[in-house]
Amino acid sequence: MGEIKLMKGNEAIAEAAIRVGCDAYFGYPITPQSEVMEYLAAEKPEERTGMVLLQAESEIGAINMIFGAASAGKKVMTSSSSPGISLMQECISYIAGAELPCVIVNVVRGGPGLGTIQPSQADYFQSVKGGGHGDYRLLVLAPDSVQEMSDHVKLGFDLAFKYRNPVMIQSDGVIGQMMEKVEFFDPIPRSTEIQPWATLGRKGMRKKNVITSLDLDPYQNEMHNHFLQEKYRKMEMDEVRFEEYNCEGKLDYLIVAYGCSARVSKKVIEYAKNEKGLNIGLLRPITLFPFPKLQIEKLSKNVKAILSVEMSAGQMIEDIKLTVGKGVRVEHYGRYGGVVHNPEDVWNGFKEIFLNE
Amino acid sequence: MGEIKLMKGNEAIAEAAIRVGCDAYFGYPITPQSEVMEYLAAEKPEERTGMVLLQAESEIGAINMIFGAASAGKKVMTSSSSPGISLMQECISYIAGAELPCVIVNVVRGGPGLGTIQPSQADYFQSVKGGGHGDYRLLVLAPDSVQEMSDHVKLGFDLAFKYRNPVMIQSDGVIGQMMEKVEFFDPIPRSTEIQPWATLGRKGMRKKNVITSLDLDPYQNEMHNHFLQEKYRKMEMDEVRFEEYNCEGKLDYLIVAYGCSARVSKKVIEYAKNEKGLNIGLLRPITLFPFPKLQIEKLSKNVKAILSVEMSAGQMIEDIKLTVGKGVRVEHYGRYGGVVHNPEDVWNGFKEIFLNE
Amino acid sequence: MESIDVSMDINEIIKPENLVYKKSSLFEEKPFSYCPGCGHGTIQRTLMEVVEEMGITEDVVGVAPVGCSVTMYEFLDIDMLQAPHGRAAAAATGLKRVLPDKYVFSYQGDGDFAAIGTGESIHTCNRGENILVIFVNNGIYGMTGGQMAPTSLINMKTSTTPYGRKQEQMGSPLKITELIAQLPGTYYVSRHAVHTPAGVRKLKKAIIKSFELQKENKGLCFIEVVSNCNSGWKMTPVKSNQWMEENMFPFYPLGDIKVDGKLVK
Amino acid sequence: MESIDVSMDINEIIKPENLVYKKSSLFEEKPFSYCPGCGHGTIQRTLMEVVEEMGITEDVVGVAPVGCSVTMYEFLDIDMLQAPHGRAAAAATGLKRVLPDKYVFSYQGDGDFAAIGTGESIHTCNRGENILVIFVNNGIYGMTGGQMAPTSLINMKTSTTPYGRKQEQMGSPLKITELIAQLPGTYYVSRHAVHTPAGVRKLKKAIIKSFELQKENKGLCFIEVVSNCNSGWKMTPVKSNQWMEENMFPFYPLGDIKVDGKLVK
Amino acid sequence: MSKAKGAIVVDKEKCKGCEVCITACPHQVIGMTSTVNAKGYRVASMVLPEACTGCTNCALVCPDGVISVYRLKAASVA
Amino acid sequence: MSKAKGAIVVDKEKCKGCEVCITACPHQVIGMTSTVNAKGYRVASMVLPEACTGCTNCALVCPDGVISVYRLKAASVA
Amino acid sequence: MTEELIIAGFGGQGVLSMGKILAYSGIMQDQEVSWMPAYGPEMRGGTANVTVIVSDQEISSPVLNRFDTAIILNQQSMDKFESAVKPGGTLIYDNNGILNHPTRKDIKIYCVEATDEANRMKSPRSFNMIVLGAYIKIKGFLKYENVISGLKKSLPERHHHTIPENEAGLKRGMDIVKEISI
Amino acid sequence: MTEELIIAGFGGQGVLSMGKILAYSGIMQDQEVSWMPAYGPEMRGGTANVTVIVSDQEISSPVLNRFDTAIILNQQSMDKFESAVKPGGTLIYDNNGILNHPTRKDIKIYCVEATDEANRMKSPRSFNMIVLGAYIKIKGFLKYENVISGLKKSLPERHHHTIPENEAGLKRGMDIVKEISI
Ligand SMILES: Cc1ncc(C[n+]2csc(CCOP(=O)(O)OP(=O)(O)O)c2C)c(N)n1
Ligand SMILES: Cc1ncc(C[n+]2csc(CCOP(=O)(O)OP(=O)(O)O)c2C)c(N)n1
Ligand code: SF4
Ligand code: SF4
Ligand code: SF4
Ligand code: SF4
Ligand code: SF4
Ligand code: SF4
Ligand SMILES: [Mg+2]
Ligand SMILES: [Mg+2]
Repeated sequence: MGEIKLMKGNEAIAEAAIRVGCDAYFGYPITPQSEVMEYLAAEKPEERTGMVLLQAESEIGAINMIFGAASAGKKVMTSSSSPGISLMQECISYIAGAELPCVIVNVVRGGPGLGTIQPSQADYFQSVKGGGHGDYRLLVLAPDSVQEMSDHVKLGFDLAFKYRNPVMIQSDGVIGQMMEKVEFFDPIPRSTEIQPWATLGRKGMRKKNVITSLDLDPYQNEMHNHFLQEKYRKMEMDEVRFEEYNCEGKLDYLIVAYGCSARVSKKVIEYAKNEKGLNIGLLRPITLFPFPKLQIEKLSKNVKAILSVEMSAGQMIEDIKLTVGKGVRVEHYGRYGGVVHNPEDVWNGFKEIFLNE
Repeated sequence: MGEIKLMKGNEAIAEAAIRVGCDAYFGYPITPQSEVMEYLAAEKPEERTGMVLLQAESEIGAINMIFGAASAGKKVMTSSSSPGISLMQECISYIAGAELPCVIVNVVRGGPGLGTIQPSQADYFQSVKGGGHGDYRLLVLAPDSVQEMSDHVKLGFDLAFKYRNPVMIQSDGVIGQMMEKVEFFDPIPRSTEIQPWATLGRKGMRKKNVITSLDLDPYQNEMHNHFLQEKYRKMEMDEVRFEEYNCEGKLDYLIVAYGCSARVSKKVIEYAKNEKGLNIGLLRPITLFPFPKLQIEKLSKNVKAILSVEMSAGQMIEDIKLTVGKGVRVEHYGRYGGVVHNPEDVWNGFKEIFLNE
Repeated sequence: MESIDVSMDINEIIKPENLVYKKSSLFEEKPFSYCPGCGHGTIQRTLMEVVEEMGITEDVVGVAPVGCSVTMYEFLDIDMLQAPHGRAAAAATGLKRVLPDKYVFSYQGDGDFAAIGTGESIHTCNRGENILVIFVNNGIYGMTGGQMAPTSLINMKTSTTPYGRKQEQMGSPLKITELIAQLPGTYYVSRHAVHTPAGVRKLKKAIIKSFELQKENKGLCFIEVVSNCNSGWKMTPVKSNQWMEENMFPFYPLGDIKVDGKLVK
Repeated sequence: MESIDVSMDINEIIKPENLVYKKSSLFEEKPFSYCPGCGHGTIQRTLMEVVEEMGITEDVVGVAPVGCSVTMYEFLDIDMLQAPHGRAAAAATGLKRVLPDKYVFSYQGDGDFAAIGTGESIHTCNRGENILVIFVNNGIYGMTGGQMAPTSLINMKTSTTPYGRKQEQMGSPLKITELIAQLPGTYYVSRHAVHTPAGVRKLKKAIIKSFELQKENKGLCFIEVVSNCNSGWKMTPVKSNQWMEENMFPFYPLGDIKVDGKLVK
Repeated sequence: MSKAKGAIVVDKEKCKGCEVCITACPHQVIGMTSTVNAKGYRVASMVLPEACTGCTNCALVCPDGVISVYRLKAASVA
Repeated sequence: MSKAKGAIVVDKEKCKGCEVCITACPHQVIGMTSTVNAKGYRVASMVLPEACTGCTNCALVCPDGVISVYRLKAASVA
Repeated sequence: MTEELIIAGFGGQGVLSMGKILAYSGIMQDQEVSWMPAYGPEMRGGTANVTVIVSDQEISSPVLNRFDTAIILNQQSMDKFESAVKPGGTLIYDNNGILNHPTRKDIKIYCVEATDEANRMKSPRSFNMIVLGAYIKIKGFLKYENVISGLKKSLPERHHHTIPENEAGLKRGMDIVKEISI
Repeated sequence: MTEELIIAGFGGQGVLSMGKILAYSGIMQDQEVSWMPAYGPEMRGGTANVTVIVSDQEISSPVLNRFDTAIILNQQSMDKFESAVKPGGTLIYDNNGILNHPTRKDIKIYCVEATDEANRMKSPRSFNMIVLGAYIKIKGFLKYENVISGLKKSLPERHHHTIPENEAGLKRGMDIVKEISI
């Protein structure tokens, strides 16, 4: 068993980065995730593992440093929060186009604009549908605990390198700022493996490596896009991750929720079961892209209705509706703009929507 | 009747901006839309109407100049193409949050990343679902002709001020670069009207005006978000715009397509009707947000299937599916990554998908 | 207000006709959100004094940054906008270009102006926009909890350089003011501090001068205020002012840097 | 290749053992995409000559900009990446930080480095990243069809300033090189041109020097090449080189600006 | 000891107890109360009122602008 | 007229006819052909071959690197 | 056993670290814990609160609106959280600065004069340890030695010299708690 | 009447402006027109082409894959567009630089020796006007005076002095066309 610590979600990300053998972190401060860089700085990662740590002049600087370092086939990571992630969209589209692996953490806060620094889940569209230009996809992981904040860093790098694709860890201020127990995996030494596509200097007889997202010839660019789309289809086949909670037996309703909203929903489900004799299942997408369509479709068959609980005006609900069509009623509940719904909020919302109370 | 000219779509945008009494244009060059600024520069708008023209140091500079000038309640506009629009996402979210009117033109090119400079429609998700962070919406207009490039500048400003909301004119390299006849509306003098919310200096006894997207208190920010959502619902009620083509009588199939794809589809529809005796209707969304849901739903009732024709890997198709559910088959056809589908491509795609040929 | 403990003499002094100083009336009731002793308050107080005394309240529009002063529009009773992080100068450019007859200023921290906003900052200065930029250099990111700023001194401990800023890794503190003074677009560039009465008086003169020059369309006026961030520096306000004198001023010497479009000395 | 029309003498000269100059072998067969007479080709030729002669092909990684050289990776036979517009310096930073033993260079146009990329450019220089930046200043946006660049001269006609760049509206041409030379992070800063053989020889020396300094981790080396854009300027190549001498050089004088970390003169 | 020519009034509820005014006063007029205001800050008050010249130095450096200064016209002429 | 010590070979299909080499040659060795290559460019060629010293100037400034230069070792010693 | 607790007061009263000690104490006895602070603008100058959950089972929501126990350290927090205690639950407060004392009849209410006691002990900093001691005594589910281990874990090495002082505070809180039940 | 036309050749041959003149000519006789260039990397040095549609009806797709007429000015374009002419359609080409002449039997093919003729006229720039003249004559739907008005419209004022030269080219093209039908 690994080491157990009590830690903030943001700190767990940082510690996991060091342990997973991350080669470099580039970032720019922004609430509520500045602890990631601060933890790293305090840990002297250059001494612990040789990991590079650099505070960039901006989020655009940071993500482009990621672009450069990822080109060398290194494990690289950045983190930010909503406005900072918006600034990264051009380069994220480049990274996806150039097929570079990297992990990007978004500890979402309330928008739009400067909004507030309180938790939110309103960047779902941005992460999942593509906030940048063009047809690309991020692999999007949605941790719901400090434990998963750590686990997803490891998983994120595995997937990023497996698919040569940027991975977004989409968290929120609750998961980033809360402390929980976390069991860390044992440290993995920084990799010495050379990625065959990496720009490390054109050794000997090998052909030069070029990292680019450009194909001036549209037909070539279309080919490249076809290839990317196939990769995304493969992710949809192989990388769907989810958790089912209270989904055995006959269900009355289904809640679909991720991250912090899933945690809150569990409490509501316990309450409904114990106090109201109502059986509500929870499907928690762990991957937002690829979205757990098959599982939701299966569960949707036998429920009266589905509630999408998200701290947004309703974004993931579109993917649920796309999944189940119009046969099942699908509704959204969520506080948003920085307000975190508590179990009572959600239960009241549920009652009002489905029980007409 | 207004003045008739033969012009590129990009030039029509620029000429319309001068005629509509636009107060300022800020932009940064990028293919395939640099003609907008070039046309303006050649026209000496400072002499024609007193309009301000400034080449910014970057797209981020440009959109933030827009932010500043729009705060004064002025008619302001920028234009760019995909990578440049990605860079604007943070500020676009701010503009939406601060409820400023402005017109932003995206002459879309093939992505992701640097991609190609050829036409594309793969920024639908970005414009319609929100490429920036948080829950906000742009009003998105999709011109399909040089005439509409001009008309939508006028319409765009009307809507932007009506709703205090940024308007995106989502065009593509075909419509931007082609020349057609365009009948211009008569020039409107630059407005001297003072917007009551504008930051023009706190005159006399009026309370100060503040333009901000910040509400550190999450409950206030939630209220503000509720208000925004209501505004978006109102747009969905009142501002849906679309064109129906060949939709009278009994239809076999329905094509949904916007912009250049709608033009190409019309040719396919003529062909199918004249050569194959097949009746295909076209629903062309003129507003991408709000999306013409009612109309598509109505038409969907009596067709065998729907084809979403877009120069992307399939983005608008999600809104069609959300509209019609699973009762009707909905498929996507489109060349993408910078390749423009021609009528034969679309017809072949149609045949392959629906006629198994 | 509670009555204060004063002798008869003093009660005679405290009469409306003897009032020689009070905070400008261009403030809202709401107290500043700044930490005790933070220079932001003093600077904004001084700024509003000038606006009030020059009688330009109806003609001034300010641009707030992202930083501790992000909500300054809540305290100042003038029209303001709040720009994205680092882009206040660009927003001020847009504003001034459509309102050439108004007085426009941006108020920006060192993170805002000299890190994320460097591009917009340099080009706004280079174009010589007719605005006033007030640049508050406290060598740290106050608002987000004391991270390193481009202007943090060598060996300075911040939450992202807990063992001190190292030149090899993070480069040298950026003298952005000296840099933008090189640009033909800047007309008046001056560095100040507000922890002493003399400093405040000088700052006031500099602001007046800047607005006067703005009226004459002379180009960009730039006022740096070297300030404390006692929270970020983890010192008492008084101690932080001392530390500032001893450590910041040698590197960021006070005084005029460019006057009448010409570099000083 | 067609045989050329030469006398007996010449056929005796053209023998492998007499070869004194040919293009570096570090090029692909594919011809440059640049316009006839464009300096980009000469600069890249010279760069590859150095790489080949120094024998560092296996240890060099370049970063291409967005600009006319965006596809330079198609011509140069070395590992390269192609960075977003303006961010080549940031990408090179990321690359160099994880590959401290490799030679890293970025190659950037004036729009790329000095307009959209200003923030990244300044901070990369300020941190003193151990890289070489080759900055090609042709006073215009070549790739997108000849729009104004920050470095365009006053009164210069471009597609966005068809009546000439006006200082009041657009500010002065930005001497970004002089600016970054002020930063302690830059170690060697030098300005060149490649329209004469002497200029090419000097550039070559400067590149060699820069790579040598990079090996010693001295900080950032910066080479500006003032170059022509005959397409953008709408002149023949030969005419454009003349125009460059007459108009660009007075404003952007050639020579070393900073050597051994010290400003020249 | 000379008769006071000036006096200050501190808005106690808004004072944040930063003590910057103390440093600025050339005549050591100001000290901190031992009790705190509703916000929990000890606040500035005149501890040597007779020394106050009404020079406004303290008010000029007060970040929160909570000091008003009064000065006797006659005295200042004298 | 002195006997040629040098000579150049131009890759005609890649020459873009920019004439930059002409300006660079100190001995007016180079001129342009009147016919064009497949790309439509007139190309550089030696018009005064006997004047060529093999100094490489032309090659150094050729943007497209299409000039190779040869020089007689003996001659150069002479 | 599941304890759902909120600690609420001024920023600067050590609210967050009290929660941290409790969370560590729970870990010391192999329980699940979560610690969820309200953060942001409230933290600077304003109020601060932290939700702590200690449980034998996996913890679902770290965000709560009803609590088994509320530890309340200023009036604002009293106004906000008195009603959030579950019926039958516990409210512990320091009376210093409290104008409107709690009035609910369906919960157990304890007043700890921690500020005063700490001043009496000439150790104002021990104030929050006294409150904590009272809490531990009242609720009883955390073993004292686990709290001490939790305390040690929660402090960085360089602050370990304060442990004796903290322990004294804890003990005092446990001692005086008996009398303060109302 | 609808004419769907492609003009294809080298960049620099004036392909785009030929299209522009035709589009303006269409407008002069109150027809609908569209002009759609292939743009981008192809334009610099490489090939250039433009699709022009002139019609009495509203124009649907400005993007086409089949054409009533193709005007072809180099070999690359011949390779690409010969097959794109509709059966019964028209192909007009300048033989200069063409190695593989068109072979289709189901379309009308015209060769205009425009380059040579222009050189003969000592006005190499007139080359594309000669081609245009041939086109106008062959297709017949554009009135000569409308073409002249279109030409004027399409030229900026400062180039109006070239109009006589251009007219000469047009006329020559119309004159020599008879002979070149094959
Ligand atoms: C795009 C973006 N990045 C980062 C942040 C987070 N942020 C807020 S203020 C700030 C720095 C403030 O420092 P400074 O400009 O020096 O102002 P100060 O608070 O010191 O006065 C940062 C990084 C943000 N709001 N937006
Ligand atoms: C974000 C973004 N904005 C704008 C562009 C369009 N663009 C491509 S190259 C270029 C300017 C190139 O000028 P310069 O850097 O001077 O290089 P040159 O072509 O002159 O060598 C621009 C604006 C882009 N590709 N991406
Ligand atoms: S954090 Fe620093 S800069 Fe911000 S208000 Fe506090 S002292 Fe001032
Ligand atoms: S456009 Fe200018 S910079 Fe670009 S290749 Fe042509 S001449 Fe060179
Ligand atoms: S007015 Fe002058 S003398 Fe009086 S308290 Fe203030 S600083 Fe001291
Ligand atoms: S300077 Fe102002 S806020 Fe600070 S102690 Fe003095 S009166 Fe109070
Ligand atoms: S090698 Fe020297 S002499 Fe010979 S052609 Fe070239 S430049 Fe002229
Ligand atoms: S310089 Fe090179 S490309 Fe130009 S004409 Fe001479 S040989 Fe040809
Ligand atoms: Mg600061
Ligand atoms: Mg350039």
